[in-house]
Amino acid sequence: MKLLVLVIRRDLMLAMRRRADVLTTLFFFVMVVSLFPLGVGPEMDMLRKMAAGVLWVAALLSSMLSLGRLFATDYLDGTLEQMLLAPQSLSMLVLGKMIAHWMVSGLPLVLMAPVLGLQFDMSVQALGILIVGLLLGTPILSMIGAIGAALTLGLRGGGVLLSLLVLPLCIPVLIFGTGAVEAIANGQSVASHLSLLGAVLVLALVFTPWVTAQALRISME
Amino acid sequence: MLEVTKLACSRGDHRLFSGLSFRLEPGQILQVDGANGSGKTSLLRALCGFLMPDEGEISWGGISTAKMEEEFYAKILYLGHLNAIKDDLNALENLRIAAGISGCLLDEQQAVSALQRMGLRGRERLPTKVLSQGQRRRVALARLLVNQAKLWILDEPLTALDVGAVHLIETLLMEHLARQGMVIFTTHQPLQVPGLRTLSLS
Amino acid sequence: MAINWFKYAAPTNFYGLAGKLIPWFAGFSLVLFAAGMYIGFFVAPADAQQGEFYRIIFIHVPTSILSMVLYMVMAGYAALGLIFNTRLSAMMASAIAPTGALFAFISLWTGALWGKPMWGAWWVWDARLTSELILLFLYLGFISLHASIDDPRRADRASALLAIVGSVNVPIIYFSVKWWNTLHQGSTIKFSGTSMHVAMQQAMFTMLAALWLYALAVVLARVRSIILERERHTHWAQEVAA
Amino acid sequence: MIWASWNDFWAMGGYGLYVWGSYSVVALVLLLEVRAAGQRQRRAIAQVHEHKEDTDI
Repeated sequence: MKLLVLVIRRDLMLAMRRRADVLTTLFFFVMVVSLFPLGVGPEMDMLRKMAAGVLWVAALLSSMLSLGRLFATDYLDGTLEQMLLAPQSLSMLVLGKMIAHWMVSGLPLVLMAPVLGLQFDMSVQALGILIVGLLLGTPILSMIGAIGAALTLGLRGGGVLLSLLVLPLCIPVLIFGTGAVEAIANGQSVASHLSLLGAVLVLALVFTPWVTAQALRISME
Repeated sequence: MLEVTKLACSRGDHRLFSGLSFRLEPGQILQVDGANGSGKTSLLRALCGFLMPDEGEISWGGISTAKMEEEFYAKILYLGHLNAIKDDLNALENLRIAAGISGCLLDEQQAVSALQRMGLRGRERLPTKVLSQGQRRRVALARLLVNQAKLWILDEPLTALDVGAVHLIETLLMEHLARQGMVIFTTHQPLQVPGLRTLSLS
Repeated sequence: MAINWFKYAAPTNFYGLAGKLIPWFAGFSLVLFAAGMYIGFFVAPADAQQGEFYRIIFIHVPTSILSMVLYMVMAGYAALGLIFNTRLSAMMASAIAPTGALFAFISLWTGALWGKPMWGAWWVWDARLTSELILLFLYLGFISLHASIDDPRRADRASALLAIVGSVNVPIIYFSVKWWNTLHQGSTIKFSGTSMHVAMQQAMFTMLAALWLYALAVVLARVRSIILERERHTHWAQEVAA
Repeated sequence: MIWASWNDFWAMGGYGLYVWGSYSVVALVLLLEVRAAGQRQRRAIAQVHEHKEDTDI
């Protein structure tokens, strides 16, 4: 447990020293979301219908953006090697890095989403469900993304390849997240969508750290 | 006690060495030498479990290190070509985090005294990116002072070090051996330590 | 005379065995293709609603099934390769991927051509077609990851792990896409097997068998090339390639 | 023989474009894959010979 906290504190300390990286992810998210009304036109009822989808796709893309750095800098300066030699379980250490990545890239998106939701004239309940969905969903993106980041460690076209590997695996999260917002908009119950999202989150929490640890051992050979 | 029997490693489809056997007892120091590309680094990385050997067995106290995994990692300290320090953090933070990850929690005072012994007095709180190459190597080597690993695996520890630092490393090695520790290392600069055995790869 | 099957686990022995099997698989595949086409076009009657264009399903349905089955077989070999560290299984996994991807592409292509007369649009976000598209992405992910790593050993192991993660995700994706589809359009018409004329079923299963044997032949041929590429520096390779 | 004539067969009830469009692409793709597998085998054998020359020198 101590290792988990240590790694999270370490990564957050590093992120704070490079505050710019945190902001670029957030600015990318805001920019992508703001592009859609320009592309689709300002009619409010159209925008309201596609708001959840736009916000979710933008969240997906911006978390892909920052995944590349999850292991890359540690790989280049040799700290990742030392982590592989840690006497505690590597999965716990990787879970720490995932949580730190989520706090740096996932959480800001969740906090920024309501502001952008207003741009799309979303109702208050829809905004509420969107945030709950993002809170459950963005950690899954970080965790599945970590597997991709570990597999594509040190490869040439790493960023694009990472997205090609990870995005298909994130589709269920996108479907359940947007489905929840649509359900509340049509007055149906959102329990099923959010519970499915929660189930995928638990599944990811259990499996992805171990899989990422194996991927790291394979990539570091 | 580390024992290696009939080890064979290759990089890609090029065989580096094969049939390599040696034993390292507590209190012994072994230098691995050979031309560039003869597989010195690969041998050290194979010992750490980074590299899967094609054939052969690596055992610690009779048990295969592949099976021990985390237990074996607690026994070793590996220092590769890379310094394993983060440029954005200062020397103190780097040392404490590195020690924490390798399992021994370090308070500020212990870390500062270790860094000072490595000749970094007054530079403990500077971000390591402003330090010189030699000073950064000293920060990396400071980990030797703060851990309980029995086996040190050092890949060219003396790179970028000045004469003073080399003597300091030699005394550290001798202290470690006196505590029944073991060392296996590669180097391109001469290193005077009593009881030094060499293992040639080429 | 007990055949020691483990002998064929070694890539070099498997090379010879595969060489002997390929002609048989290819031959039977051609025979079944001809039979399937004959039944499908000259025996099976026109369909009540869909008239003649329903005959596309004799290719569309088998390739969809096989694209899914091949992905699972690929993930199985990948798992074997990772767990038992056997090089042959890893080679089989990377040999299956291109054929599986092609089947997924064929399934999408024929699905679109079948969808145009059926639903009036070249592409319909139908649950099956969408899941097939995602399966194609998973294949492309596997192939591009394997291609972008130079060291063959790491390439095999990394893509194997991806295949295993993918195979765990496929059911979740299929479920969520079906859920998403029923949410928006209600379920599309079910092409249940029972209502089909017996000749249609025969044509379908014959084509399935033909495609399955075809896949075996092509995959075995590709794995032989991979074995040769990986063993090119050995004496064995020089003798075989003389 | 359920078709009145061969051109009925090609017309495929007015949907010839779709049916033959898909079957021709399928045939093309499978043939291309077989050819690619053959080429890969020949290239692998050539690589072995190249490697043989290196080791002989």
